[in-house]
Amino acid sequence: MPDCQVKRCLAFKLLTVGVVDLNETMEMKKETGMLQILDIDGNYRKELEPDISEELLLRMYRAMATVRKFEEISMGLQRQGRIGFYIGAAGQEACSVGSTAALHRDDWIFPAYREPGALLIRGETVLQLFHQLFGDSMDYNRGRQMPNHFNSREKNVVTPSSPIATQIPHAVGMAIAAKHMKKKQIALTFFGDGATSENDFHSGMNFAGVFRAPVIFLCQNNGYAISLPTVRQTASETLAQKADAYGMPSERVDGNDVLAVYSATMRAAERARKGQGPTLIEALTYRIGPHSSSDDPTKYRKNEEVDEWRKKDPIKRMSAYLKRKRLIDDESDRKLIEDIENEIRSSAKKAESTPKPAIESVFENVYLELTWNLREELDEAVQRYGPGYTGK
Amino acid sequence: MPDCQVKRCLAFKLLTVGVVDLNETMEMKKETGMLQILDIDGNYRKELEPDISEELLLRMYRAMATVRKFEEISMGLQRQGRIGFYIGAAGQEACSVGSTAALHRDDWIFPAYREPGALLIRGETVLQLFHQLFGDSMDYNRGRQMPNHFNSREKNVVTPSSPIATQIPHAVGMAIAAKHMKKKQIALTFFGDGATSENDFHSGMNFAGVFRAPVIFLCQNNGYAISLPTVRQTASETLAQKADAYGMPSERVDGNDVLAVYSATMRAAERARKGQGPTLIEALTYRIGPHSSSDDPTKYRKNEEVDEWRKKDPIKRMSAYLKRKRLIDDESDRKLIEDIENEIRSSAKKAESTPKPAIESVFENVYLELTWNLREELDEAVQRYGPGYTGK
Amino acid sequence: MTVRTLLQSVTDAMKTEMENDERVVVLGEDVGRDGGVFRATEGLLDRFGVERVMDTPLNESGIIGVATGMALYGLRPIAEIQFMDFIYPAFDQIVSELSKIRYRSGGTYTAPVVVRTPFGGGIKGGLYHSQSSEAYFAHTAGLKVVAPSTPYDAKGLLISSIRDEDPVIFLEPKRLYRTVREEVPDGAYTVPIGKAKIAREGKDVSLISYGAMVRTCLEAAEAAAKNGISVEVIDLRTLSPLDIETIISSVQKTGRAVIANEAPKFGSFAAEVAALIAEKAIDSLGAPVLRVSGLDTPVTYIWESAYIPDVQRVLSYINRSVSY
Amino acid sequence: MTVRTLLQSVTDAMKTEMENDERVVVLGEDVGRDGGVFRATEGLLDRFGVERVMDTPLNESGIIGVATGMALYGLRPIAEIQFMDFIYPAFDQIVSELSKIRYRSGGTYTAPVVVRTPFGGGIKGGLYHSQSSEAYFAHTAGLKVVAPSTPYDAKGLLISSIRDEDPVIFLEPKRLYRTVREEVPDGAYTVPIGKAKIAREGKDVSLISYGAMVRTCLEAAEAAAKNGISVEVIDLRTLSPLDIETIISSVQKTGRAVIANEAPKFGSFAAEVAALIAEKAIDSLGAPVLRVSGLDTPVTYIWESAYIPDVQRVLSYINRSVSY
Ligand SMILES: Cc1ncc(C[n+]2csc(CCOP(=O)(O)OP(=O)(O)O)c2C)c(N)n1
Ligand SMILES: Cc1ncc(C[n+]2csc(CCOP(=O)(O)OP(=O)(O)O)c2C)c(N)n1
Ligand SMILES: [Mg+2]
Ligand SMILES: [Mg+2]
Repeated sequence: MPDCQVKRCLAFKLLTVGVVDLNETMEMKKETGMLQILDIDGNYRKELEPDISEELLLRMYRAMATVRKFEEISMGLQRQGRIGFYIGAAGQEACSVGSTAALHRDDWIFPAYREPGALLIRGETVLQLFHQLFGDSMDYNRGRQMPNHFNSREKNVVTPSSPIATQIPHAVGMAIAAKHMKKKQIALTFFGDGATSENDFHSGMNFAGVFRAPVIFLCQNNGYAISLPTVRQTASETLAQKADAYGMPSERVDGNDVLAVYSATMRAAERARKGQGPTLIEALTYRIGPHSSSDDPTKYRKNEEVDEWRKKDPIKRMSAYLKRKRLIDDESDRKLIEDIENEIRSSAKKAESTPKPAIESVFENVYLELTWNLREELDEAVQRYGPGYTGK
Repeated sequence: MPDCQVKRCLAFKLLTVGVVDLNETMEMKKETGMLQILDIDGNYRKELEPDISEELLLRMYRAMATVRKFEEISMGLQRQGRIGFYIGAAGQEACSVGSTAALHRDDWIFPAYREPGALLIRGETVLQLFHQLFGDSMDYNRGRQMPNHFNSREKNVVTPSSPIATQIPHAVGMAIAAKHMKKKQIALTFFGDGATSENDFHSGMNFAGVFRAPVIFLCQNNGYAISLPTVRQTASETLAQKADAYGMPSERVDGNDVLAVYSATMRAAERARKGQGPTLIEALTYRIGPHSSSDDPTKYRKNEEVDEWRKKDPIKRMSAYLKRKRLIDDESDRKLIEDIENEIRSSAKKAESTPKPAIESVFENVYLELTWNLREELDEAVQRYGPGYTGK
Repeated sequence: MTVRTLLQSVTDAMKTEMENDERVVVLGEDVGRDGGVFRATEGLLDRFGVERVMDTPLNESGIIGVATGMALYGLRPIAEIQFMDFIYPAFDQIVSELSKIRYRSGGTYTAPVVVRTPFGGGIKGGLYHSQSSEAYFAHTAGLKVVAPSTPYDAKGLLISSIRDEDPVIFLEPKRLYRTVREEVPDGAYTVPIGKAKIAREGKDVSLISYGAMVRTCLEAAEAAAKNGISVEVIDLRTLSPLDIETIISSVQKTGRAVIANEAPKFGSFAAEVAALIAEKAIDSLGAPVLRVSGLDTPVTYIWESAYIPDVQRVLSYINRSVSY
Repeated sequence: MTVRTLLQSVTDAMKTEMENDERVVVLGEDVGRDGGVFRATEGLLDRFGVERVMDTPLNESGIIGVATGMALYGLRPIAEIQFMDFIYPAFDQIVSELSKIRYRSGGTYTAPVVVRTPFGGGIKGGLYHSQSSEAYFAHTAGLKVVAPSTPYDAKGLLISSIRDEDPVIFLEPKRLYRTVREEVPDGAYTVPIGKAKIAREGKDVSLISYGAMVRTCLEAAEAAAKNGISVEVIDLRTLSPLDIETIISSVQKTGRAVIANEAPKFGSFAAEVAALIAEKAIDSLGAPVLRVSGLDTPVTYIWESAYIPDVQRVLSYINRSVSY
């Protein structure tokens, strides 16, 4: 067995015979070999600092702060029963914002459900996000999906679905197609640690390797798939090393460090554009909140662990960095957050009072055109609810 | 990127932009880091020679020679239309025989379709194999499967199916179950290079890693999945390195060297029995014949390549080895082959004249008991064909 | 006897059989410490330990494939798929392997796995947390398909499924998980697979249903009774093997049939029921065989109410049938 | 016009559309140098090069998932699945993704992929090379399902499928690949999706079928004619969206319906056709709606002849219907 391989097998001592006592494993895998540029106090490694314009840095910060506030307010709306569900990204904001900021505007994004940041950094409005949460008639999805399935053709963000990992081969296909068409566009897909176990991770990674697709696989390793810690998800020590099985390079970065995420994505994008193929990026991060509004995380993780991760907060780090660079100060920071909050509250109101999609819409977009059976069903529904009915 | 990883990425020069010119890639991946004990002239590395009894060595040789002859004769039967199909193992005999010989008799085997050798080394009769090919009433599968889907509960060989790789998670589940029941049995599953792309390879390997299942994954890398060379199957340089993604050790062996296969399996089995979990073995081999009786290999590979591999023939090597050890000589060798041929020819005759399963059998074993709809269909069939009808 | 919800009955059935039979194990995503996303396996880990209550990686084909291997060895695995909408990555393992092992091995190997999964709408889950795709499984020879609608039946049928020698797809109507409650015996008892139940007797029209729709049908029957229409409600309980006798004798009595389910209408399981009636009871029929089903669309998040047939919609089909 | 087999028509359709439209690409296992295991893609690699005829790794979900991504970008991928029996690893990508992208994105994204796959028995392929699982796909909203039975239709329908804006499951009756031959126009033409064909006019009974069974039905109709029974044979050609008008008006004319297919009977697509007849043509029916189908078993290698309905079996159902 080659030496480098033995080293990279999971230290098996963690595992008892056959199955694991969860008490032992309620810990994330070690943060080994991880690139960090910005530390938890806002210190940064000058020599590695990516070259980002001040304007973009400020936009990135705003996007990250917006994600956080958006979640706080939306979770409140959910508890009040005004939206049906919420699945948050608090603690993971650097991943989606840092990576998307490093791409070209017309590169394609295949998100999962924790990436409102990717849309915001591309200029999507908070109002549009709320249209999705409320599923109203201005929602691009026309009210068909649960909250947090943000889609925007205009922003080159492709409609996500709920099944885990299915977007991965789509990103690969898109990237191959762009190359066929001699376009310079690349694709980036987000997914979680749990998703690496799914079949579509395997399919997508393998096809990308073989066809040398210009695609970036951005795995947000937040340590859990609902209740399951990563150590139970796979016996490999890192997720990054899975790239090796597909003949693909990988990087492991601090996912709470927006500069590290940005620079790793930039490198991967350059490789992709140069025809050097795909890259897997493992971003180590943590979700501070529950898996979703239906989840009770105290069943499977300790509060101390959450506290430990709160210290590594990506937004605080970004804020400290910007202050060090004198791009913001306490006052402007406070003002910004206030601003964001106002925008969010007024957008929520607006979306909430937007009418729902009319009953006829239910039958559209199954196919390009209505089939006879859909028309039969539409007629029955319209007869019952009345034409143009949008709910009470 | 760790250095060892870069080295293990596929030499991308093989690939043109996006897709590959097959002319360039009609070559197998390099035979790097491969364990060989017995070379193509029958020389062997004494210090690595496994400790196999003379009796077992002779049985192994007989099993391998039987596989070869069985195929020659069966392919003939196929061409005469006396059996419907054949999918051969010529060139790969060392893999199934060498590995199975290293296991205990009650360890479980999950074969694909190129492992009649696994059954033969466990004492299955040639006649029983023919019952399967002819699908007659003595076939354990009761005539329900295409040829070469050899099954034997009595020999702890589990019924294979045709979809590629589906047996892999079964082997893992079996191994976990045995451990749960505190039994010392382990499981070994065979599959090809192409199978490593399938989802069930990913599922099975990952579950095995996480649950530390006592299972051996034996990949017969014969360089092709029907027409597709391994270099188009995956961009990873070796298949062995895929183990790394699952926190599992692996070995790469010369699959035409029965001693190497035996000793690697022995090591993996010991690890499994000691509770050290699964192992992936990549055995480099080659199928000398077509993919199956329906295949025309000249469409995708060069004759010179086949000739090159004929020189590495596993049976010739075994024979040379046994001669060197004076366990056989030219005369006894010739006699053995004659013996085998006689057994095969007489068994084929016997199976061919065995009646087919009766019409009623068609409806059995869908469930433990006949359901009303099956009974309705059975009644209709019996009315048409007559009770106990076995075909004309 | 204890008053139990359908969900509690499911948990209790597993607990009961795990106590009775060491070979019974549970595996799936989040079934351990978390107790399952619907809490169906709550308490099992503490009681039976990690060797019998196995949290698995996020991979449905692995769950079913590994469960199959365990069953080949002699265990009795209960595999949980978190939502029926997520069963498809395991589809190959289910239709190519689980359902066919007994047959293709000539009966030498069997894999008695129970696949438990919540199905149907009612939780505002949109197009990926509301599906009723039972037709795919009922059409697959070698599988049994069970779908209870009461706590009593849920426990008795799940115990039967665990003891069954064939693989069973056990569909749990998630919108009834916590909304129905009844006295359920403690300890083991069985309800036979393959037997429908007359949930309400009637004489004017046979209303045939299963899963959560049975509740809706009973309410619709109640409402119809006020208009002097006597509806016989049949709870199929098992889709495969189907209890054809109960269906046909009811239709022969009433002369009318409405089939209610929430799967997309086109090609759903209701079609098989209708086809059997059109084959075996044609002379008794006084009206078209009607189906009141889900829409031929994915399930819309915001318009779930228009998707799943409600009492009013079922009633309108009853009326169409009896007024024909 | 050239005399072509059904297989040659399939190849010709792809070639024609690849010449007409740069966006059309082909991908699948062994479709390149090997020309496909049935030789359906023979010659395409040489003609269109490796960028448009892509040999893929052995992974069906990858084939469909990657094709879907390509289609999202604007290509028109034709994905080949080697046998319908091997489509299930891609089932999730087909039913959760391909079929639902248009809907869930509110129409902002579409994925017009054609999934070509040979289906049905007739090559002694046993339980994994003979399946007819079209019911799974016809029941899936968002998919179109097409199944030609003649070389002319195969080419015209495949061209229509490639040009269609929705995903199409294109089922090729493998036992007719090389056994039927007819004059087929050169160059592009289309046969509309969603339109059935009266393959033979008749007045006593409607015999409704698709795929390879259409040939058997025509032979059975011929034989029945000798006994003075006039059989109308309908070749559905498209299963979804179904041509309900042709079916209903035929049954209204003949008063009798027999549906013939080779999938396992229980829950098969024939049930949907029967159910629609029982709903929409009940008053015309003079006999039970009968289905002559495959058995409710996997396909047995050695007894394929008892599995797939042959002329004699179809005839016996025609007789049962007309003598009722
Ligand atoms: C195929 C499938 N199986 C199960 C689920 C239920 N589920 C939703 S999220 C989730 C965990 C995902 O974990 P991970 O990939 O780590 O992403 P995270 O939620 O941590 O961001 C599961 C199991 C699903 N959505 N799809
Ligand atoms: C799921 C599935 N897809 C496709 C096939 C068709 N098929 C049969 S064998 C084969 C190639 C298998 O290659 P490999 O795993 O390398 O095994 P080998 O035949 O070389 O021993 C293919 C594609 C199949 N049997 N199952
Ligand atoms: Mg996670
Ligand atoms: Mg191979």
